[in-house]
Formats: sequence, C-alpha cells, structure tokens
Amino acid sequence: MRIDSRARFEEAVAACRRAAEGRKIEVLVCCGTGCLANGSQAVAEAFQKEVEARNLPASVGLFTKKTGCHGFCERGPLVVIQPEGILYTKVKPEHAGEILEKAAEGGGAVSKLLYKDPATKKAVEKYGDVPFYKNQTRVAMRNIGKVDPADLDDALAHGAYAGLVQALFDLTPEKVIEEIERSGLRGRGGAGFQTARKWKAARKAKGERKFVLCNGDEGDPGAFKDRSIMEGDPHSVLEGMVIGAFAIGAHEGYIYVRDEYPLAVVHLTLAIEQARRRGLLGENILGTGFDFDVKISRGGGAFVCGESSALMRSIEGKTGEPRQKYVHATDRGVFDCPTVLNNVETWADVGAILHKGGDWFASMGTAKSKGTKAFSLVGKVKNTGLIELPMGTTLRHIIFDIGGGILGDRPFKAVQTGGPSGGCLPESHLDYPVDYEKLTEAGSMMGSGGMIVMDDRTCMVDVARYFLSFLMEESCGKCVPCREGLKQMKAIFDGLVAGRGVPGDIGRIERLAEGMQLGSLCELGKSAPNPVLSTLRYFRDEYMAHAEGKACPAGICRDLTAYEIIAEACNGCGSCARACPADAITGEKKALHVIHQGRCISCGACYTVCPTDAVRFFPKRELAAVQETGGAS
Amino acid sequence: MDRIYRVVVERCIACGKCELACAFAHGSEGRPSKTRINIFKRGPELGTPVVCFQCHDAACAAVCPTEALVRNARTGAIDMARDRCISCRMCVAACPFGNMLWDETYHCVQKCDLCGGDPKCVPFCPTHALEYVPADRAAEKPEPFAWTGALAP
Amino acid sequence: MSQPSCQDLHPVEEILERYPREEASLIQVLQDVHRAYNYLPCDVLIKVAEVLDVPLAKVFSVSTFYKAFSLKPQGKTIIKVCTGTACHIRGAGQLVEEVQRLLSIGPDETTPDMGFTLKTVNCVGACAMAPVLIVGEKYHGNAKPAKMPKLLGQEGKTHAH
Amino acid sequence: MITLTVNGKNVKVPEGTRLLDAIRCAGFEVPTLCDHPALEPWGGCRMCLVDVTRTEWDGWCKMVVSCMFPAEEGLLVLTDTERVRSTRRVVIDLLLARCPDTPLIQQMAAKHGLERTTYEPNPAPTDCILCGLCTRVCDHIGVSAISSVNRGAGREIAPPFHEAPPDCIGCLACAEICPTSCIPYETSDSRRSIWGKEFEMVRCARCGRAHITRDEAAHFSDRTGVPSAYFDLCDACKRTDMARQFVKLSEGAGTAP
Repeated sequence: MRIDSRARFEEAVAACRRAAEGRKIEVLVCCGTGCLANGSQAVAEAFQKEVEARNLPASVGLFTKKTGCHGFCERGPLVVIQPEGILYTKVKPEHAGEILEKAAEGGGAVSKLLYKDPATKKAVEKYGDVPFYKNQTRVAMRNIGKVDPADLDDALAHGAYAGLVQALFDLTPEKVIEEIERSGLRGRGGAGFQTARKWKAARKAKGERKFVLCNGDEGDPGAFKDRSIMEGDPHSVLEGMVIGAFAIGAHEGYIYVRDEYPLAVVHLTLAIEQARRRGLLGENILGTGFDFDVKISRGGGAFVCGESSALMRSIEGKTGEPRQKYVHATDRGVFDCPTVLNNVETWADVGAILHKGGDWFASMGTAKSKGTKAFSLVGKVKNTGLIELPMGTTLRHIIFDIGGGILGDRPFKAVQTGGPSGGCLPESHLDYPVDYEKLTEAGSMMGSGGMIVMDDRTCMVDVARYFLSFLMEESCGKCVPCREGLKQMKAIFDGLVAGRGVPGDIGRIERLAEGMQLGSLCELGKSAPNPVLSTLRYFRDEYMAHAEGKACPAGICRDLTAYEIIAEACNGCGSCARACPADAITGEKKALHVIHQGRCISCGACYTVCPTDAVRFFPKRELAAVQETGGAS
Repeated sequence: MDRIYRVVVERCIACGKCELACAFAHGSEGRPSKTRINIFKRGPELGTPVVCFQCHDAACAAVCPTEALVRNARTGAIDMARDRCISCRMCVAACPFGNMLWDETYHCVQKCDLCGGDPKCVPFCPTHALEYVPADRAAEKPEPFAWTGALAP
Repeated sequence: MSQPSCQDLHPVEEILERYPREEASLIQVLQDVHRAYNYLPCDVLIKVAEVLDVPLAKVFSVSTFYKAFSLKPQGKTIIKVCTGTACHIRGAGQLVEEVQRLLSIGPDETTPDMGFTLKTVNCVGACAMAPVLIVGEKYHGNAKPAKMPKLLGQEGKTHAH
Repeated sequence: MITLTVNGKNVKVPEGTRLLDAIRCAGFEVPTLCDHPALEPWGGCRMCLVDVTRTEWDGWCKMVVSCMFPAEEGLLVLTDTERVRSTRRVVIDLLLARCPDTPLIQQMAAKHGLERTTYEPNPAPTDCILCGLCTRVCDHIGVSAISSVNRGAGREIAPPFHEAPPDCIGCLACAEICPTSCIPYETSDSRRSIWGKEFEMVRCARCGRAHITRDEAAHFSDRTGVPSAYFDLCDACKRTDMARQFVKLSEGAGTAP
C-alpha cells in the first residue's frame, strides 16, 4: 500500500515493528557474496527446510532470514541467532537441525560451531563479544546483517527512511544541507570532499534538470564495503539519495554499479521497485509532492569509471574517458546538467545523520574527519572482513586488535590503503590514526577503504609493479603522461624484477612519477605513481636490492630468487615434492629431499608448505656459488 | 560594407595582370597558377575574368562544417579562417561557380578575400574591367571604356 | 578479417524493446546482448547501432573500451580468476598459471572445443576469501592450485595434458 | 573584457577566451599537438600545460592545460617555469619513445632539449600520437566513421571491426588534419580510397573527372540543404561555364553582379 502522509508512514512502521516482534527467534543466515561463495545458500535452504519440517506453533515464533554481509567473511558461512546474538561460524547445512534445537530450547549454543578466539583459544558465544565486532561502530552499515535486503518491511522495522521523513516534513532543503554541514560528512569514495559544499553548489546552480548520482563503481582492488552496503541494505542508499535530491532540487538519479557486482544489482532493483510501490520513491513521495526517481546504470568493467567525469560519460552511454574538470559537475555534470555525485557509503550515512542529527555524527572521529568509516580488512591478516570504525582509529588497533594480527604470526611489513591511488605504509606508521589528512600526509590516501595487510613475504617492488600493470590496463589512454608513462614505468619495473635493473632506475622512476603527477588529465593518472612513490619512500632498500644487488629480499621475484633445502632441517615428509608444480623436487620418504635447480621455477610452493622450515631462498645470482660448494644439486 | 567589387566583362583584354597581382598578393612566390582570379580567353585580346562573387547566400559557407567561412562585415568578403579549415573540400564541391580553389601544394582551400578591403587586382587592371566602387554607385551602369593608350596607374 | 557473426536477431530485438532509443541505453543494451549471446556478434552490434541511432564506430569504441565485453565467442564456462590486490598477494598468479597449464589457454583465450574461456578480473570484492576463482557463476574462495582440477570438473580434466 | 598577466605582460581578452589564446595573444608560444581552433578542446596531449597563480595565493601555483582553462580576471600565467618545462619534457619524451621516427615529434623534442628518448623506444614505431584530431573532426562533420578503440596502452584509432567503415564518406578530413600525416589515402581524378574503403565517385558531367564521392555529396546536401545539382560539375568546369555565362550576360547587360 502506498504511504502518502507522515501519519501513514508511522502506521506502516508500527505494523512492521509488530510483525518483527512476532518473530521471537530469528536465524540470520549471511548471504553476502563471501558467504555465498562458501555455500551459505545451501545453509539457508537447510534452515528453511528444518523450520518447516518441525511445524512449530506460531507462538514459538521461529523464523529464518537471509541477510547481507555480516563482515566476518573469513569465517563464513555465518549464522546469527537473535535475540540472543549467538554467532556461529563456518556453518554447514547439516548443522541446521542442531542449531535450531538449541535455539528453540531458548538457551545455550552449539559450542563446536562457535568462534574461537585465536588469542585465548576460548569459544566466544555472543556476536558482540567477538573481538572482530566488539570494537566496531556501525553507521553506514547500521542495518547490514540485521535486515533482509529483499524486504522493505524488515528495513522499515529497523528504522529505514526515518531520516527521510524528518527531512521532508520537518526541514527545508537548506536546513537539510545545514544538517549535513554540521555533521562534517566528507566523501567516502576517496578524496574526502565536503558533502555539504557539493550540495550547496548544486542547489545554487541553475538548471531545469538536476541529477543525483551514486557511485557504486567500487573499483579499488581490495575494497568491497560499497558492495556489501548495496547488497545488504540497499534502502539506506536510496534513502540518502532521496534526501540529497530533495536538498538540491533534483528529480532524477542514477546508481552506477560495477558489472562485477551482480547481486548488488539484483537487490537494488528490488529495493527500487518496493520503494516505488510504497511511495518512498517516484512521484509525490510520501504525499509531499516531491518527485524523484532512480535508475540503475550497470558499469562495463572499467576502473577509470570511478572517476566522476568518466562515470558520467559512462552513464551517458559513452566510453569512460575523463574530461578536464575546470567546470564543476555541480554546475555541469551528467547530460550537462548540475549533478551531485556521492559514494555509496556517503549516501548510506546521510539517512542516519538526518535521523540522529549532524552533531551526533560529528561527535565521532577526528577534528577534520568526522564520523565513522567502513574498511575492508584483507590480505595477510587473520580476521579478514568488513569493519566500520570511528575515524582516527589507529592502524595497529585495526590490524592487530580487530584483525587479530598477521596470518601465521609472521612479521608485519606494510599495509596498503587507498587502492591503486594510495600507498603502502610501513610498521613505523602503525600508530597513525586513520583519517583523510594523516593518510595523505603519509603518502597514501583513504580511497574507498581497502586495507591490504602485507607480511614479510611480500615484495614491495612486486606490489608497486602489480599496481602499475593494473593501472596500465585500466588507463583510458586519452592523455599522454598516463598512457605512455605507465607503459614506460612498467617497463622499468619489469627490468627491476627480471634482474635487468641499473642504479639509475630509481632516479628515472622519480622523474617520470613527477611528470605523471603534474601532467596527467585525471586523478587516475595523477595518483598512479603513488604506490610507486610510497614504496620507494619507505622501502628504498628493497628497490636498491633489486636495482643494484639483483636480489629480491622477500624472495618473491622469481628471476632473482632460488630455493634450496637445508639438509639438517629436512624430515623427508615429501610435502614439498607434492606441492612442486614443476616436479623439480625428488627424495625418498623420510630422507633428504633435493631441489633440481634446472627444473625449479622459483614459485616458492615448497617454501610455503614445508612444516619444518627446511626450505630457504637466496638470491639467484649466488646460485653458481651454492652449486660449486655442493649446497644443492 | 562600403564598397562593392565588380567586373565589367566587356572591358577585359585578357592581359593577365590581375592574375599576377593576385598571386603576388597571396604569397611571395607569385606563381600565376596560384591566383584566385582567372581569365578565360574568348577571343584575341578578349577575356572573361572569373572570381568569387562573395555570394549573398553562399553555398561554401553553408556547407562548411567548421564555420571557417564567415562574412567579413567590413569588406563584404566571405573570409576564410585558415586555422579553422579542416580541408574537407566541401566548399570546393559546393560552390556553384567553381570559385573555391584547392591548392594541392599546401593542401588547403584558396578563395578571394578582397585582399582585406584593398583588392590588389583592381589597380593593376589597365582597362578598369575590375572595379571596387562605393556601394551606392554599384548599380550604375559603367561607361564603355575608351582606350587611351596609357596604362592605368 | 571478418568478425564472427550470428544469424538470430530475435534476442537483440527483444532487448532493444526494453530500452529507450537513445545513446544512454547503449551500455545497458550491450550488457544484455552479451548475456544473451555470450559475446557481442558483429551483426548484432550493427543492429544496436541502427536502432539506438548511435554511429557504429561509437558502438565499437564502447564495446572495446569496457572489459565486460568480448567481441569473440566465448566458452560455455567462463573461468574468472580475481587478480585484485588481496588475491595477488595471496597467490592469484599461481592460480592463473595452473588454469593455463590445465587448459592450455592463456587469459582471454578459449579452448578449441569452446568449453572454457579464461579471464582475469580486477577484484570481485570477495577479498576476504582471497584468492578467489569464479567458475561460471560460482565463487570459490581460498582457491589453491592443487584444487584446480577438481574445481574445473570432469571437463577440465579432459583438457589436461 | 578581462585583463590577465602572462609572464609579466598584461593582456586584455574577451570573456570566455581560452587561456591558450590569451597567451598567444600576449605574444608567447605554447606548444600543442591535439588542439585545433575548429574543434572542441580536448586536453589530451598535455603539451600546453602552464602554471597559473594569483597574488593572493601566496606563491602557490596550479598547473593547468591552457587549451581548456578559461582566461580569468587577474590571473597570473607562467608559461616557462622550471616545472612546466620539465613536465613538458617528460610528455614529449614519452611521445618520442612512442614515435621515435616521426619528424614532428623529433622536432618538438629537440626544442625541449631531447635528441633521443630517455625511455624504451617503441619496438613497433608508429606515427600516430593518438591526439584524437581525426576522430574529433569526423564527429564534428557528423559522420563518426572512426573512433578510438580499446583503452590504455592498447588504444588505437580504427574503423569499426577494423574493416572498411560503412559510415565513412571519404572526405579525407581525418587525413588532412592529422598532424603527423599518418592516415594513408589515395585520391586522384578517377578514384578515392581511405581506411580500406573504395568510394563511388561523382564524375563531372562535362569532363568526366571524379571530383567528390557520392557519399560526401549526399551527406552535405542532406545536412546543409545545398542542392545536390551543385555537385554535378567539377569546379574547373563550373568556372569555365561561368565565364561563358558572363559573355552571354555582357552581350546583354554589360556587367556581372
């Protein structure tokens, strides 16, 4: 039924709340992309079947619900039992019966499926007590994992669109912008531009048609918070966009979603249809006479489309080539109309800010970076997943307290933030509070919140080269410094990792990097040298080792690295021989194994699997010496 | 536009001075083949000068995709903005009188520009077959030319 | 060099019905066309250009700019190896090599029997389970080279040499 | 009119003037490779970079491409600072690596003090600098027969499917505008071909010379309303015709208009 007044809205919410309260025990099965990959679809079906088979009376109120990403993807599939808040990890379909028994009994948990804290080795029963969740403050992700993204009623029961109602009925567009200004909200897509300033400019701009856009082209490899928001709580994005449209006076909007996020498209499409049907979107929203509708534009797979002018061209059906921006999009954006473009997370924050007030949001975070920020914590860290924290949290807290430290307790080497436009920060920066200014100061950037943790087995030259290849493929090729510069930069790095480096390379890299930063057309090209410059700044030794010593200290660059088995340490278990893809390792059972250098491709598989650390790597140029002394065959 | 360029055909004696003057005025080489005015012989010492009419509703300007051909309000000529020309040669094909000339050497289009308001061919014409007359006198019928034996200045 | 073409224009006509006839629909139409035909056949693109009234050169430009589009027919099963940063540092390179070895095809190539196409993609946003491999529509997290033959299924084995 | 200062020299230009034109108006040189006065500025070659600042900016400079940046009142423009020179040098150096054998690029590189590229020269040298002039002029004419294809390092200019472009009208504007003349074509009094397409020609009804392609004639009479009959004769025959007409007229009235 269409909601056409404030009173009707309150009624509808109350009805949804009552329905939700009737669900006394809820089984929440995480169906984010991560858990789906681990088989959560089958788990959800198993729960559904079990519930039906039990044919329990309505008074028990047992329900199952598929939700968006709970964030703790590492341990998926995840199942949470509410209201008790019991968290089960790595759940399989056959566990459904057992879990339901316990849940219906109304007490206790299936202890073998609980999360075990690696530090204390003890099972943790409650969701809120798991270190990964304990330290989070969720704003943009407030309802993810709690609501069924395919059910508007469920979202309404959890407070969705409350901010919109306040904006439309209690405030003027100017007051809405004031509230956003008071919150200090800055763009969550990377650059951190003041959201209110953008809105103000667009409100002032003249034009019959105005647009609000949502940037869901989360292209930074290693970041997936926007995906989780769009998949797990699409209504929070829509709510923010309607508020933004009301504030600037727009009646049309687009959500630009990456092609790689099919589930996000499905859930957004569904959410838009539901919101339209209920009068929360489309013509005469909530009976106020305000019209605003949203279309979804699916990207075609191009990182550069995260750049605002390229994204707008892509929405227009063109190639994603950026345009020089001496005229702001707020004056002339998509289809040459005034346009406000914000990131998914920014839009998701807007509803909460309007609901709880700008001051509340501004009470979190640091002096210049207010509120909370979502990050995807990935790489060589124990607990990988999605987190949201107040700005200003230190890297150490994120990586070691929430992330649980480095995989296999190896030494921490660096953390990469900001994707291909960001940089790598070393151990000395672990106590840095994470906000826009601090990250930029350190030669990295916020970006879309990807945090990729690296251990000592990560070669920083290889990481920089990885980003160069990535960007070389993703550059649109319009301007010379970016197109040709990346090609030449990559060629220098190809030389470094292949042992063709020369001492002058580092100077050439620096000169070219400066030219690209100053000369490129868009942010992709301007920031392309960041991964190179930040690794060069903090890990210069490693570059020198490659350029002058023809060695890769991390043992990653294959052309520079050789492996051998230390006789004293080998227990002859044969793991290395089985892991070797090149059949370069031979040896009798329980006897010393040997790497045949002629066949070895230096992939390091043996090093990784050896249980006794009997495999060592060393610079390939020392190979001749090693062979002479008979160290290896 | 103060003055109007006109051709009094029956005065032309096909001496070719206008062609030379034009060629010199538009480039140092002065090759007669580069002239923008052409004499067609129609008998011994009888010629017809052919040159751009600066048409009122000019086809050349109509087809030009880059607005490189624009009327000069002062001289009345349709001027060619050389830097805007993309050498598509549409004006050459479109001119109903064949007065847009393709220069194969420089790969560009040449047309009469009335030398920016001082057409050089006029003073060089010994018989006043080419005139640049005040606009109000343009409609007057020219007097038949009387040959005096002396060259015009 | 003539491009592969396809005779049946019914699916594209149906797709075109669903969108306004304007340039802004181009990428959305191409997405659907790609899904329907598994690639972008030449004569289908000509049809799209004609109906949306977009110059064919622009359609071609867009088709080659975006990575989601292929102008060559693709295999029945598409194997995507995620090469995002998290996957890269957790060994996506070895995964690509292993698939290459098993199927004897490089990235963006298709097995001669049109069974498999190998693609590398820039981050599918499943970084928490890196490295990630997608076979058809199914995501596989924490993929290891040793698990490849099983993941590629029986068909995969027949290609192994 | 607005006043700005270029390298210390004041210059007055109308509002809406591009910085590039204002700088040239002040008498200073700025190199460009992708700019053409008849086409929308594009900002791809990055050679026209200059530093801009204002007195109130406290010495902070912003680097902009002058072909797209608007001239503003009170702007201080510096076209020859060290960082402008070094950035331009990187750009032309990169182009020289791409096009080591192209005279235009060699000359421009020499002007920036580069005899040869400091980068790895392109193993497959090309003359195409991807300035986009050809595709932009083609779009401008309203044809769009060619476009950029692929992206990044693989970007190139090509007709659809790398085959003879169906939309091409054979006007040769792309080849004419190309600053490095790297688009091959053939044209003569009997035939014309470009991009692998052979054109049907309109032959002069009098002398039989092929002077325009059938597609060109159709495209331009469609777009501009110029009667297609204008294309029946070649320009030389039309001139001869006109001379004859004159004679007839002079026999009657005496003057031509």
